[in-house]
Amino acid sequence: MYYNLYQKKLQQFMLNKEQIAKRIAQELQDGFYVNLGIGIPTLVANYIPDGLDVVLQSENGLLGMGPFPYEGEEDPDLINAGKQTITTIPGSAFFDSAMSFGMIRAGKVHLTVLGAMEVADNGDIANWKIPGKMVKGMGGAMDLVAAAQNIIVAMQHTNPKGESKLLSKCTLPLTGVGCVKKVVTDLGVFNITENGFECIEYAPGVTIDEIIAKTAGRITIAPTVKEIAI
Amino acid sequence: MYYNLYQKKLQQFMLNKEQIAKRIAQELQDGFYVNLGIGIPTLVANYIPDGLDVVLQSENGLLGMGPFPYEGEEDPDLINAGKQTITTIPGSAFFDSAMSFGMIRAGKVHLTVLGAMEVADNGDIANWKIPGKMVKGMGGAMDLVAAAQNIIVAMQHTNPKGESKLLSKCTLPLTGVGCVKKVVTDLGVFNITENGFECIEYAPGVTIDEIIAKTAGRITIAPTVKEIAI
Amino acid sequence: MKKVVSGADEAIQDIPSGAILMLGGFGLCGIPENCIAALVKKGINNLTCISNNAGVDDFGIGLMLQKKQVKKMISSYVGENAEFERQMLSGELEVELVPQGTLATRCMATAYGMPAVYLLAGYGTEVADGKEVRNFNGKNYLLENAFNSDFAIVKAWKGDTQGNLIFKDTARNFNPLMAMAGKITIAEVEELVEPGILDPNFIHVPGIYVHRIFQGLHYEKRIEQRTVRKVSK
Amino acid sequence: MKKVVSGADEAIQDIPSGAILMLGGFGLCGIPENCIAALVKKGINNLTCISNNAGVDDFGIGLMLQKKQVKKMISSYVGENAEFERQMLSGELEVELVPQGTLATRCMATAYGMPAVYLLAGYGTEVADGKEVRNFNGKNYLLENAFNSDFAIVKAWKGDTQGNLIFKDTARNFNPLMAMAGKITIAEVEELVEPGILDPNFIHVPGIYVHRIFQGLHYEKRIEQRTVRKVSK
Repeated sequence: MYYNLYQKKLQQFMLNKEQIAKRIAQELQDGFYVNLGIGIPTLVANYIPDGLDVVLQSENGLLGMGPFPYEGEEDPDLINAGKQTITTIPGSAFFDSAMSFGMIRAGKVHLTVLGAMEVADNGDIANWKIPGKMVKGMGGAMDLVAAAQNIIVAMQHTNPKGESKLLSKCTLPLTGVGCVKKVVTDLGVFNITENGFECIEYAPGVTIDEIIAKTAGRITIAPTVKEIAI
Repeated sequence: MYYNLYQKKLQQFMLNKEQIAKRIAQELQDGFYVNLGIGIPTLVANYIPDGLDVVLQSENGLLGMGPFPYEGEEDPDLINAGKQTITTIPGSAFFDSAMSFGMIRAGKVHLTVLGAMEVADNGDIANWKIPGKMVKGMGGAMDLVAAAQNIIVAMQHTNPKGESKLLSKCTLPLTGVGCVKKVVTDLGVFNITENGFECIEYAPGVTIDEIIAKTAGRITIAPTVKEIAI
Repeated sequence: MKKVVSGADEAIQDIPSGAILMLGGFGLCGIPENCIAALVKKGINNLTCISNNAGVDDFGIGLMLQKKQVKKMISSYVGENAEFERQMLSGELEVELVPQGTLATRCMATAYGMPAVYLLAGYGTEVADGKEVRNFNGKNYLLENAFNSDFAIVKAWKGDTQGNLIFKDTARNFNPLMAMAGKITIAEVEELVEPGILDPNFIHVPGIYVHRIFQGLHYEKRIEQRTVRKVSK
Repeated sequence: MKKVVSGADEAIQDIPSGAILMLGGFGLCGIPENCIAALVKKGINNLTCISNNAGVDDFGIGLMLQKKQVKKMISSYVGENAEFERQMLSGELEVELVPQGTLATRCMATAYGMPAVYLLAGYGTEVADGKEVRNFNGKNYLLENAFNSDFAIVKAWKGDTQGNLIFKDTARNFNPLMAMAGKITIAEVEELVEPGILDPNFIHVPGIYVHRIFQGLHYEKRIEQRTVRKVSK
């Protein structure tokens, strides 16, 4: 019972996946076209602030992605980049894969949110390959990180072994170089600056000392640092 | 009166524009996609042999160009590359200008017929600019000659001054280099070979000597040379 | 995301003198008549216009030429325009002639985030002057740069308030390419509809590329070469 | 111009072992089911397949992998396939991984007669190994070659006997690009109609690109990730 209490307290000390998504949703602005990766990023769609017109892009060829279909209404011809059955919203448009990545490359997509295995303090990202393990491929990740205007990574601050995923240099094969602008983890929110990670917000109950301890890359604390408001 | 008779006889001695077009139409094969330039080339459409399925491309963005519209049925949104009002045939398709020239560049158009001011015996062509005169622009000509699989030039053998337009080297600014495969003039039909123009057919009543005399570029006579049958 | 503006005047209100504009259309087919009229009214000048043609004396970009608003034309074909010819010969107007397919593909390169493309057209001609030539698989190509423009101004058949566009017949031509290539893209449409009316499978330009849209008025759609066939046989 | 063939067997009859094939589809969405079945039946091998994905164990290109017909896969993502993994780890199967947008754009380059294109994706990663890097306007690009394939095999929603194709929803994906990039393009369609039925304004692939076409049978259209929301609220 004491153990359970401890667990409960721990959970209050850091953001869960939904809360990370909710925090990232605060970055959305009216009129944004957004690409959300698989995993935590997908959850961001659930927290788009009321009144904001945000259009979701799916890189397999859709602008205006809607929620999952109701049971029985799945259409095999209508899936997202995660191969999940989806729907569209009014005003959507389909296109081929070249146009899809063309609009990403041309900077028309305002924000890309994706997960990562590692992020370096210069904005490098690694999220597609672990040497020695089966490599499934980079899919659209390399295109997205190379070309999107603004890239936010959503991930856990540490790996299951407790090692920092915010590094001075990625150890895994890179997906892209110097491209990540912001990282939102269970512990806080970090801009990528010339001086490495800059902690601008911390999760409720998490201390700055803990964040510094768990960040392997260069890190500074913003003078205006504050608790994440979600 | 004697003069008139002479004129009449002269006309029999060489192909008129319609006959040039008719001869070029013999080059068409079933399933060909063809781009016809302005002037004599346009007339080729009137002589597509029965039973051949030939699709006309207009480089402003149409496959499946039909005849001119009937009076009162002109649509300002439907024109050809010569800006003339046209119609479409069943099975036509519209596309943007990049796709239009993309399919030309990728070699999907089997035959391009266009006019020229000069053709050189190595296949160079000049048809867009006369120094000292107002330059209207190359339009799509440079793209067509650089990229089409097979280029036939339709033109008069000599200019109004009686000078040969079949040269050893073009004197006018080039439209494209080494691209013309065949020339059909009022005097004959000429392949472009390593040895320059090769006369493979002559117009009714025209002599080989006359053709040689009126051709400034290198010329050979094919052993199988024969009168044009139209 | 409010893309709908009241009309051409509002759509072009922040276009300054000296701007680089892309203007859709081929000949007089599919040209943004309303925006051209508004540009003439606004009277800005020193414009660089990227457009396949330059209109005729009293229509299309010809109207802007009459007012001496254009400093430079980047086009593939500029015939049929006496005032154009006069300004060009007198040196008032700078003209850069670009092969038509190269013009289109340089727009597409911009739209697709490609900085430059290798194209066949113009190799061995004066168009190649100063350009990188590169041989691929035995053929010679020119390296042609993507276009940088400040505004793209296009005319569509139908559009919706999200900016999705569709075009009719050969009025499509350069319009979708320029719409996708503009830093700021202004679309005038014959019919503006609510989202969900246009079939998402048949959108020529997705709304992400379009920043301002309005329903145009009084389209003249002048025909340059009226050609007809006889009713007979 | 007879483009219509009786079915998948006739359409693929001259594809030899060792051929380079493009196969449309994203995941199992929009894949040419009929042609894949015919290729499995025909039993040719040593194939190089350019396809965004490699199917699942018992569907799509996975069926060809089971029969060991594939020598090399050029794809962006090959997960969800145990037999694929076994062949790759054992060295039986060669795999070239290409970023998804690069894969698509290399198809488009072929379709548009561009020998190579400069693309951002993969700069600074192992994808850049051996490739030309070039800086334009402060950004680094990789020079990526157009694809050469012997046959492109695609699946469309509707097509006509002239070869014009239209696609439905996200089943479009790579299909139009590959259709336009094939030396010989084979299209299977859910519905084959006479010329004039499809609206010429809304053709995704003009018939000039398509050499053989037939109406496919018995589409299974398997869903890879069936995700639904609760009926509630």
